[in-house]
Amino acid sequence: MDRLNVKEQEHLTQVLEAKQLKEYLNMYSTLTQNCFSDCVQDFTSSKLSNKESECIAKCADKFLKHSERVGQRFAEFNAKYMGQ
Amino acid sequence: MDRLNVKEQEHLTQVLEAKQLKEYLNMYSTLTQNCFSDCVQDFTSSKLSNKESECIAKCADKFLKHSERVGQRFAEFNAKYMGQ
Amino acid sequence: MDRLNVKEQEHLTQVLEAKQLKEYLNMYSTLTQNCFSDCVQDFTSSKLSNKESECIAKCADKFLKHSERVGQRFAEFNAKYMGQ
Amino acid sequence: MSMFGIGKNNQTINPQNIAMAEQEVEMMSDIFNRLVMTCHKKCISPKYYEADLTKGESVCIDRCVSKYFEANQSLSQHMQKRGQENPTP
Amino acid sequence: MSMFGIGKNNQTINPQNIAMAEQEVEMMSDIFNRLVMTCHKKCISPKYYEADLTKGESVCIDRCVSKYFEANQSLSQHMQKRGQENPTP
Amino acid sequence: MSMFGIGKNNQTINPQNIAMAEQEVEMMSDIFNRLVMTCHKKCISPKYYEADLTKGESVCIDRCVSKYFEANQSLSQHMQKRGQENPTP
Repeated sequence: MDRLNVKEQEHLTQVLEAKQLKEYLNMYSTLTQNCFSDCVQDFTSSKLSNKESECIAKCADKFLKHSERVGQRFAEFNAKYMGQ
Repeated sequence: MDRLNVKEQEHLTQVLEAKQLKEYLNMYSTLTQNCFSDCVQDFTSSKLSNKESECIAKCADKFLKHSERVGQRFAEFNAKYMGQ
Repeated sequence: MDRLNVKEQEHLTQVLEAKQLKEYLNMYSTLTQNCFSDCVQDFTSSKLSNKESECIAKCADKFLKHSERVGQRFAEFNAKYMGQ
Repeated sequence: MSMFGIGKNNQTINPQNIAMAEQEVEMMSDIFNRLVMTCHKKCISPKYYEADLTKGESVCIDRCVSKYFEANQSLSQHMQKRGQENPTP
Repeated sequence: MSMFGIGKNNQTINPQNIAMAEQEVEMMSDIFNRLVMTCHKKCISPKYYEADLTKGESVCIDRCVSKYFEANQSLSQHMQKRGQENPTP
Repeated sequence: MSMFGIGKNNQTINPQNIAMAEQEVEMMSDIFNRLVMTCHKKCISPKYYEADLTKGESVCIDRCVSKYFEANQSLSQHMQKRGQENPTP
């Protein structure tokens, strides 16, 4: 990406910002789907129980922390393997 | 989407029609893959048995009815949550 | 696709070449993810064991051979069903 | 900008408006597809004895969609709160 | 339209033709990818004792693809019939 | 090409450069998403007793990412060797 000129980098930045929003929305959808699947097993009611709500909130927090930690390691390994 | 002018709405309609076709094709592919996975376990023959064919047809019908029902509820809840 | 004129076919060829690269990269990512998931169960070390490495290599080879064989049959059946 | 341009101006296509509207649709259809798959796994038995939804399956679908919306809503609030506490750099 | 334009005209790119051809390719490659994943799950044991396909796996793949095409074909007819009985609004 | 054009020329957008950079980003984000899902399945217990990562989960994540990179690296070499032995037609 170093091969790009200033104009190209500006354009790319715009493209990447749109992509980042898309990635965020996708991550949010994945998180909702996975936490719902893991936490909600009972369909005798149409409201979430307290236990289910708590589980979903913890699941989401954990997912985000997991994702951040993977991101940190990813960046480190990427730097290391690029440098080879 | 109310913020769009007439020209923009026309253009969007075209875009959405293309998207709708794509969604239909995707739904059809998903349905085929899922019903095949659920209904076909035996590979001693290269032709579907009657039982497998029936299972696939019922699975597809049920999937479509499921999808329609989810769609109805989705529209209702969407209207409700938007109005909040 | 026979309905396309020469210019359109040239343009399509370019589009398809880009798509082919994307498909290859996607296949490679899927293969890595699946073979890792099937072969690596132990996280007491941060290095792959010999057994894990071998499993991954065999898994990848098998996946590619599987994919080639499916491709051959796919082409045959496609020709057959198109001709109907 | 122009005396006569107001109406006309109103009729030009702003690509950003289209892109935003497209993204909205894209997101809705993504959520819908995930909802269909998730509630299918939760509610539909993979036996397929009949082509119609059973009474039990129908009720399960309604509740599944209801709970999914509630989960989505509460997660959306949860994430906003989280975003305010730890603003991303 | 023009006496000399016929050949030339034939050589301009109609974006809709390209889009349709692209969609055709897109669909084929989607079906192919699903076929690869589905038959892999059905036929390939996740033990990976050897890099080659076993005889049993090879036969299973052939039959799996054959049955998948048959399922696809019959579902396509089934959906068309359904579509004619209940035309979408 | 032009005496004064060098700097300017350097400032036009070459769509191919953008497309290549986009593809690079696309690929990285695809790998990252797969890594997140794969290591989540390997390391995070679906019980969710607490919102924080446990010590065991954190260590597992680090090792999972490390092994995934190693697998990716070795497969990339493996595929290149394979590609040289059986050049695609």
